[in-house]
Amino acid sequence: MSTLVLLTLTGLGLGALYFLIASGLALIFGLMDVLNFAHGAFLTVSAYAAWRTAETVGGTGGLALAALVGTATGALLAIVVELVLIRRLYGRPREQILVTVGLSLAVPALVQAVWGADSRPFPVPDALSGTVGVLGAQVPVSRFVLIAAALLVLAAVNLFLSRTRYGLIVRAGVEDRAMVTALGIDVTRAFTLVFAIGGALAGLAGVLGGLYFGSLSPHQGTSLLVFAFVVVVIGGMGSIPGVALSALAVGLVQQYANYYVDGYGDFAVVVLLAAVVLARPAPRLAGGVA
Amino acid sequence: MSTNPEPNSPPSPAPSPAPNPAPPPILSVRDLRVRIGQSSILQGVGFDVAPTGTTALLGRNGVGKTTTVRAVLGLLPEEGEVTGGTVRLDGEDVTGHRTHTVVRRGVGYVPEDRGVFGSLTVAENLTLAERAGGPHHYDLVHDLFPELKARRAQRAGTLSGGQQQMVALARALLNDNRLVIVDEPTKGLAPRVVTEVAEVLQRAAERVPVLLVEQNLAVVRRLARDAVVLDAGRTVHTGDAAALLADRERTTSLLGVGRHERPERSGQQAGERPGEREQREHATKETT
Amino acid sequence: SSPGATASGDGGAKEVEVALITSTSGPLASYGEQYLQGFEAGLDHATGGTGRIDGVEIKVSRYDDGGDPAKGVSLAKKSAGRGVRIIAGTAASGVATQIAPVAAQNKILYISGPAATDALTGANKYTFRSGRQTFQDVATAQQILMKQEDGGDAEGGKGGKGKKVVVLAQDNAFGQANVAAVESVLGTGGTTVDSVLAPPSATDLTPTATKVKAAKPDMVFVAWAGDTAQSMWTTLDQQGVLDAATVVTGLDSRAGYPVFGKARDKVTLLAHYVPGAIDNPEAKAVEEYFGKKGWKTDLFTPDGFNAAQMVARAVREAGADGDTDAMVEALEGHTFAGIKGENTVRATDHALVQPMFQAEFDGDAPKVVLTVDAQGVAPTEKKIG
Amino acid sequence: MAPVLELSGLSWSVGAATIVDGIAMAVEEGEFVAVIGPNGAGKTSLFNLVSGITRPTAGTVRLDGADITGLPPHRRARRGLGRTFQSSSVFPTMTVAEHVALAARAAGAKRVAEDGEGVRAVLERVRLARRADDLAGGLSHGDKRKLELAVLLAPTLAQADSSPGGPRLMLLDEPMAGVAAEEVGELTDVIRTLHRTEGRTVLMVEHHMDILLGLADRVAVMHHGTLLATGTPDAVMADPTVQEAYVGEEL
Amino acid sequence: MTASPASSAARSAAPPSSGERPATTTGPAGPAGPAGPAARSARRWRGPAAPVAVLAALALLPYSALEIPVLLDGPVNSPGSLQLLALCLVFGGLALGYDLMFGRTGLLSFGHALYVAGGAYGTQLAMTELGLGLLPAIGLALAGGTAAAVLLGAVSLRGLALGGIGFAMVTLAFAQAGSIWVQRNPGGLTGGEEGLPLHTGAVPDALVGVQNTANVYWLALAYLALTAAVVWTAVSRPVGRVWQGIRDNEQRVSVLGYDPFRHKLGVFVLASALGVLGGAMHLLVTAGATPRSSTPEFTLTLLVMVVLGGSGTRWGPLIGGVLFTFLDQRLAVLASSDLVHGLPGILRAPLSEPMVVLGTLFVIAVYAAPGGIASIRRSLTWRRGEEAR
Ligand SMILES: Nc1ncnc2c1ncn2[C@@H]1O[C@H](COP(=O)(O)OP(=O)(O)OP(=O)(O)O)[C@@H](O)[C@H]1O
Ligand SMILES: Nc1ncnc2c1ncn2[C@@H]1O[C@H](COP(=O)(O)OP(=O)(O)OP(=O)(O)O)[C@@H](O)[C@H]1O
Ligand SMILES: [Mg+2]
Ligand SMILES: [Mg+2]
Repeated sequence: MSTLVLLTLTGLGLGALYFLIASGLALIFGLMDVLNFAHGAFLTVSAYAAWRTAETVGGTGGLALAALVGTATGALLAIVVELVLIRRLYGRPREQILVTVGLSLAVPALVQAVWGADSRPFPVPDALSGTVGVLGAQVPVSRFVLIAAALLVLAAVNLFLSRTRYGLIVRAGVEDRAMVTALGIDVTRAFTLVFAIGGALAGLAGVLGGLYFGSLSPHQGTSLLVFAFVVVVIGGMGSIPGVALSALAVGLVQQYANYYVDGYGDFAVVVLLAAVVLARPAPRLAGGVA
Repeated sequence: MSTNPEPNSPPSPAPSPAPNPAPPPILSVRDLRVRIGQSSILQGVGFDVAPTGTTALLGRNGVGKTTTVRAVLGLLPEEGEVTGGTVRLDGEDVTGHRTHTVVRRGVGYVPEDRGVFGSLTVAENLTLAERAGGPHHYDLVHDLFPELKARRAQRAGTLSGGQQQMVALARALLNDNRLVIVDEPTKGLAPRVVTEVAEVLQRAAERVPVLLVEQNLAVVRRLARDAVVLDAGRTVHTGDAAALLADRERTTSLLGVGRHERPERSGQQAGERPGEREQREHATKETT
Repeated sequence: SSPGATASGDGGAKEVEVALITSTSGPLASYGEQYLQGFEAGLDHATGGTGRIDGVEIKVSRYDDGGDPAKGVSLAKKSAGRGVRIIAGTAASGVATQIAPVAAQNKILYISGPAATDALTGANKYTFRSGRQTFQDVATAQQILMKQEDGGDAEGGKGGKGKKVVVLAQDNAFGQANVAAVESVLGTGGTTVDSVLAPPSATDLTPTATKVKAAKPDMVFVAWAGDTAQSMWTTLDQQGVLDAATVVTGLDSRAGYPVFGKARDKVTLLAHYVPGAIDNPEAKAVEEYFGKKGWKTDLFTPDGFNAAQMVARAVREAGADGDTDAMVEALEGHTFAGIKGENTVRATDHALVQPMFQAEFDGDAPKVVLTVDAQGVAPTEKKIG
Repeated sequence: MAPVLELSGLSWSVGAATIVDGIAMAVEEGEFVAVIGPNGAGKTSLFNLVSGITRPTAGTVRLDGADITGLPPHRRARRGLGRTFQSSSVFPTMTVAEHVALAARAAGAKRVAEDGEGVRAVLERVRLARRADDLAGGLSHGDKRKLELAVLLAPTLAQADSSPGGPRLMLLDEPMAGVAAEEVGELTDVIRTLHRTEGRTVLMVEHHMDILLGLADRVAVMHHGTLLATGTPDAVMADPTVQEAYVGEEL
Repeated sequence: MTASPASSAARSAAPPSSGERPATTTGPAGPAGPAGPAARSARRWRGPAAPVAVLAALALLPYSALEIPVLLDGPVNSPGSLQLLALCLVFGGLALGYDLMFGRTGLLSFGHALYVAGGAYGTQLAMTELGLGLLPAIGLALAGGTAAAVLLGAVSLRGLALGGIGFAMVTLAFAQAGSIWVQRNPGGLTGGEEGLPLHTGAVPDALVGVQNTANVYWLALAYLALTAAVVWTAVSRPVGRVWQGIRDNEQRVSVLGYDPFRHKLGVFVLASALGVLGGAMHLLVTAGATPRSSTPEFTLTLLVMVVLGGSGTRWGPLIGGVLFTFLDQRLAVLASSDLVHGLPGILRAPLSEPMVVLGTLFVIAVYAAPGGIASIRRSLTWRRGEEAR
């Protein structure tokens, strides 16, 4: 019983981590049609920035500041990348993806060149490094922090999409950018904003990832990205609530399979992905030829 | 080209036909030149859009009508650029300005390909078109196109061709504008709707000047006061629309309409195919 | 148009080139760096600062394999093609196992570096090693276990027999090799050996820790590499595994010290090397050289140092023009002093028999609590080839 | 002999909305049927069902008596069904000539495909020869419409080949929309030839009644997804419901 | 994801005359259509002359003792240089095969590595486990790989219903599963993260040992030539046009009477088979099978090569593959050279990781390379609303 509770709660924590990473990815993909391979790189750099901050300040206050710095770093990085690279490539989704692929190769390598290949311990304050007993299971506190953060992010992103016109502008802009400007809308600003939010989410995920693992390394972000992709695809390509559900499913499936099916969590996730993709009805070509 | 009255020079700022001093034009295009990739598409387009009524922009396929309109709005494709000339909107030079700033000065635009956002709903398409500050004439739009009200929640991509055209028109009419530009608005619409759209535009033109690109000469006849004709990237004619359409010589040479009817031409055409006669009749019917 | 051999320079000024192939980029970059520093200091020591052995200049070229076997092989072949007859290095087992056959095909002396895989021992006639191998790690763990029993096991009654050892490792070649090694070393004499293999890419290790705990082991042998180490230790600690059993693991390099986090004091460490482990002339020389350079000795400093001693020996005995077989002969059975004590190249299979250590943390740095005799942890003998 | 095309109970709905509603219709060999109706009546949707782009939710489509309801578009094309699209649907990175060659080859008309002259002839016919080597992506709107027609025509020139010579049943979805008045006449001639001279069966949607009146043997009127009326052009045009719902007060 | 960047279509300036505009464009000249002057110049590189000349020059390299100071460490015919060049050629071929899907048909697969690794491990295991000789082993791997491609391709293409990303993700999932399998060293077969050294026992002596590097080089060249011949022939055949059509507008293709699914599956299988063969070559050239060849990153690298050189073009992918591999190898050497070690930290750090340089170079290439078809795409952005549907 306590094993099941433990697996479920930590599985939820894992799902929360996946959601935090996938939310920014899904936001950008859902709205901008850019599969952002650099998301992992944003995450890594932000995590390092947060680490530097937390190291210098220390304690729970340091961690809070680190979270801010990390999120800001992610946003800033995203803005720079959008302004300098992505912006010039609108209407060429493939090139946009390729640019982010290039970044995903170069940035972690650069981080490694600067801070070394070895993983670094992330200063986790004592308050967050213990466990809480739930029905006999010792559940790490950090898992609860992640679950809470994931719920907050879910609410915030939903609010952003439903309360502002930006979501609409960006979706329309992806379809026909010129036409949006022809309606008198400054579409570039909306794109930069959305990209920045995606970056900020990556940054936040980086910090919380540091908390989760208790360490950080140059390739952490990139290796988590594969799972984030899977989560986004299972979640229905860009729908935030869908992504939340799929993150949950992936986290639990992986955790259970790792315990009950002899460490086959990864395979279980791959199977889940294949099953979902193949079972999903093909979207009708209806009206496509109007 | 021989019929071209003023081959290359842009029309003089104050067109001569009207003896009384004309009010300043809302849109004034001078010697506009555009290159797309390596090809020169426009090589000196010039015309004025009067501050009231409808001005028609006419010409055969591929002469540069759409390109002209896009250049005015700063909407050329990425490898295209304006290489010369000026565009003035209400007296202010807007050449090379970014599209959204031009549009915010009060321009409504209905593009040739309708430009509806297929992944958004009808309502979302309209919401996007709402321009900050001004009133939004949903009543007018829903009155004109009740269909759109009924289909608010449908994805615009699944609308029929004609319904999409309605969305595009509705977006342009939603705001208070100083100029409305419509590129082939009646294309693909049922005859009844064509009439309705013509009426809509006529009503719109009472309040706001319209620049109309159109192939359907019946519509042009009904709406347009002035006409501008392009050929091969140049303005080849400007003047009164009714006069142009009445002048068969001119419509034939400038627009290629009614050519079939002229007996001397017909005699030159070898191997007339069956049915050609009826065809000419059709053409006549449309142009007269 | 055949590849020309340009091993030695012209006439009088003789030189022998050594190609150091190791990772200075990629995930194992820091191991590579330690190795190279060790080699430099070692060569300085062996040549008395001249860079020459009996007048023969040792020319060192460094290459980065990035942890990629394809690159490693390509570099090895390139060196072979240029007539280089000594290749040394690489921290990645995957690279080393693929360079070894290339060395054999081309009759080149290959002194493998930090790569720990047992497969290199006895791989072929031309392949040697300058570091420790997995077997020696495991054997050290056994020594530690035995020591603890001698010291009076509190649980009593159980004795050596009936004990249960669980190997916790990742489900990859490195992990599987450790399981095999533990089984062959400890699995005899009534001890049961079980293993819990975690998926290498697992993000959350709670299921793994739960399984270890459920197995109720007396001793847990942890063989872990990679970025999830910190997470793994935290999880083991949180799930109470560290309190329920003796947990033994290998000490990593300096950068890895903080990895244990709060678990640090609950873990028994076996060590290939601990900085400052022993005090002999070689260690002093290295400290001095490193001090000048502003470097710090680390886990794989001995491997580089040893490689330099072995190169020096080979060149000294075989001379600048001597053939590879002569160098092989010079090394087989050779005993020399390194910074962790006395090393012996076992003639039969080229294993490097060397002392090992048990360590524990004293504040932030580990210190040696026990030196394990080289013979006590010598690998079982293999046949070459 | 079975009719070339026979639709029975053909329906298509999306969610709760029924877009095509129980269409039953037979088109005889060599017939020219015009399909008219208000915007959104379901004309394009009907073409999509016939050409296999969408699957009906009920009913059957028969081609030459054979049930083809479940066949994918390409299988239908090989049975002699060709169509144009209302929104020009071209390959932006291929030249105009390559379009024609590809289409000809699809129908097994190798000769047209490999023979520059054949390709040119097709393009001449729709007055697009001057753009033969241009990329289709850069064509003006009207020119794309002509290219649509050229693609459909491509295989028809290959009668000398052993192949059947292109589609026997052609679905034309507003082929004249956006074509300059000057060329409407010529394109109409092209379509007329296909029908009268070459004996092909044609179904055509067009909003310009005057074009249709000279061409069609029969007019089918669609409204809200159903078939409102069929009959000779004159009869249909005289029908007050049609006048009211579709034509309105003409300009 | 729809069309892709590709060759340049030069538009010549020609003032349009009234009514009849002269043809002003030359696309990637096709089989049909009369050739204008620009088309003729574009064809200069399409005849058999250029490939034959390049092939001959490459074949003669092992006879050249030329020293190229910065680029190569030793003379061209030294084993080190030949080894490097052979690896470059193998990647040139792999990239060319990959581009068949990516550049020619518009299929973005993240799972090509599965087939490359399949070729390498399959060949190796057929030799060690089944005791086959090299050729039968390659044949078996090829047969097995092709069969797998048919099966997995059919399933992956089903994912295409979700758009290009769906296909990318399903292929990624399969490759990921393969990669996990390889890294786990099941039954001690794959050697896990350490890989397997080439089983030289079953390989002809002429391909073993440094002194025989030239032979390995020629083998790699033969592979490249074969791949180029297959790819170039295929795309110049009618089927190549159909692939291009699928890339541009799949529905249109189906209405013309071509079965899009079969064509996509065909190109997938063909590319995969070339990948399997390339994997076998990789095994021989690098004298081992490495788990790296099974990872998604490996596929990404192929993608980078293809785009670097110019996807959808004749020579682009080949050049990209060769160039990338060359830089990758040489930069590693440069990074550990004294030259770099002497640099100030701010320069040394990025230069010490080849991926920093390569990744940056790639970004610049994507950004600055004036891909012809890409620029046409750009002009089409305006009409995307229509075409995307
Ligand atoms: N993106 C582009 N790339 C290349 N050429 C283009 C592009 N856009 C337009 N052109 C060319 O510019 C010329 C003018 O096109 P434009 O669309 O302005 O014509 P139009 O007068 O609107 O014709 P239509 O009546 O057919 O709509 C055409 O010859 C067209 O081929
Ligand atoms: N996927 C869909 N979901 C909901 N409604 C749809 C969908 N696809 C098409 N429709 C509706 O079906 C109706 C028929 O559309 P269709 O394109 O067939 O009309 P049409 O007769 O061709 O009109 P037009 O003359 O304007 O082209 C339209 O009202 C359209 O909005
Ligand atoms: Mg136009
Ligand atoms: Mg329609």
